[in-house]
Amino acid sequence: MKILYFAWLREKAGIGEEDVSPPETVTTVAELVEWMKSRGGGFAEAFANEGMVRVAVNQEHVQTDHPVAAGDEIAFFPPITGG
Amino acid sequence: MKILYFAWLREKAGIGEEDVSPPETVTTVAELVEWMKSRGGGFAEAFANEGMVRVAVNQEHVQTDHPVAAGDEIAFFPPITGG
Amino acid sequence: MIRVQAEDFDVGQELEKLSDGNHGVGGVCSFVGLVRDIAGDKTIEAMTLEHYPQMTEPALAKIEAEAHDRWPLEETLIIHRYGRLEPGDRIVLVAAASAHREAAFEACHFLIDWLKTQAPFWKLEETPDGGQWVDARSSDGRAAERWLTDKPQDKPQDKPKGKPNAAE
Amino acid sequence: MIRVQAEDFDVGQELEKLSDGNHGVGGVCSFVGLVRDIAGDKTIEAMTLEHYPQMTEPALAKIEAEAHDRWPLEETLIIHRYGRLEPGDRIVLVAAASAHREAAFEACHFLIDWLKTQAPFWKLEETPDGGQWVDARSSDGRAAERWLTDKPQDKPQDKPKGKPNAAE
Repeated sequence: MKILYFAWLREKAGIGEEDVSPPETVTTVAELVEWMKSRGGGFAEAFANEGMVRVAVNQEHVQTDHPVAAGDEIAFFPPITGG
Repeated sequence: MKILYFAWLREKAGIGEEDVSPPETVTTVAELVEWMKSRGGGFAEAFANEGMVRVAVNQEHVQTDHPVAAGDEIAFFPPITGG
Repeated sequence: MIRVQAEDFDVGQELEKLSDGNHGVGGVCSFVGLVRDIAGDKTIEAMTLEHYPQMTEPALAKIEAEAHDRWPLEETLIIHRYGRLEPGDRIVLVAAASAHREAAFEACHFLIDWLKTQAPFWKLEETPDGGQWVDARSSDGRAAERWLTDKPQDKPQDKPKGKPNAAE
Repeated sequence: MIRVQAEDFDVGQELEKLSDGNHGVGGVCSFVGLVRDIAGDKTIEAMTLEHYPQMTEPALAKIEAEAHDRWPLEETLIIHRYGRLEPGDRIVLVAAASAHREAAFEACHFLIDWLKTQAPFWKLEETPDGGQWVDARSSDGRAAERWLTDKPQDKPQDKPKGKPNAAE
């Protein structure tokens, strides 16, 4: 699956975009976030305060119980400050 | 005093502007309107439905108990439809 | 800023002036009123706006001052045309510039609502049946009246919660 | 109409398009958001808007469609810029054209409130202390949430009382 990071999540993760292949046990956004954190370093830092992280799966805002699967585009970002 | 008429009041009165010298007993807008009506013709018609007549004395919206005096500019018009 | 004129106006240019050189402005809300080609079930060929010249500018100035009393505004604008206008023509432009968008929206809404009942203009519509003076609408009266009781929601002492940012 | 672009836009020209050739439009309400030079007690030298390109247009289209579902609108417009902007620069333009002014005002207000929480943009402010990502404000969340419960006040079945006229 393709992961995108925006704003300070991008800065903390140290990367804007990557392709990842988490283990099969990762089936939801919440599980993906746990796995992300387990990678340590910037990723652990980016997801340290999960309350500040929003997620979109295939360009749709979703909650953390939303399923994720191979081929999805998953974006992590802070609360939006558009307009 | 100077009297101005606008919109359909002007059309009914048949005049846009006139100088009048009502008797001394006319001291309020209401009394002026009564005197206007007594002049008959288009004036009586213009003021036939007093509920539809608004008035400004010296360019300020006022109620019918507002005083009037020589030298005043008194304007009669229907409810405003600006904007 | 107030203008009463027969000529058309350039909306972009007018709005630009509201924030020009003032970097404290975070938002400009504006409303442009246009002549429609229908009114109820009648076709409108044209509309003539009559006004009371000696009173119009003082009335608009009063409406503008009232807006500044109620909201923290950087600048406001009222341009009202008179004379004969055709469908699609601009009649009026009102705008409010503020640091904060709520104040800009509320003040702009207030300006147009009060113009409808306080600015000495009268509209004569040309229909296939002849000229017809437009009746005041009770909905316009109610729209204006709500501002008599509503309190501004964005006064300085009641700013948005949370850290302000440079974009409003 | 939706546009996401780095370049500036011409407000007058853009608003003109909303009613061009459509004489059913009685009013156009618009909001322009600008970069301010202060945020709280900090001086802002510039602001960089980052966005999520693959998601931005769909998100804006969804916000626009939602406005059309809620109000009787002739046309709407959202233009949102990205990239580096300086104080006084325009960030965003939203506008709604309708036969009636209440619908235009409410829809325009809705568009900007929802943009603030639904459109995937993030602002980085350049201050004398360095770059700082702008925190979302709880007031923006509340402003957006009110539209979840508020019913439009000018749906076709609930038109203004009194005879309509050609100017709104």
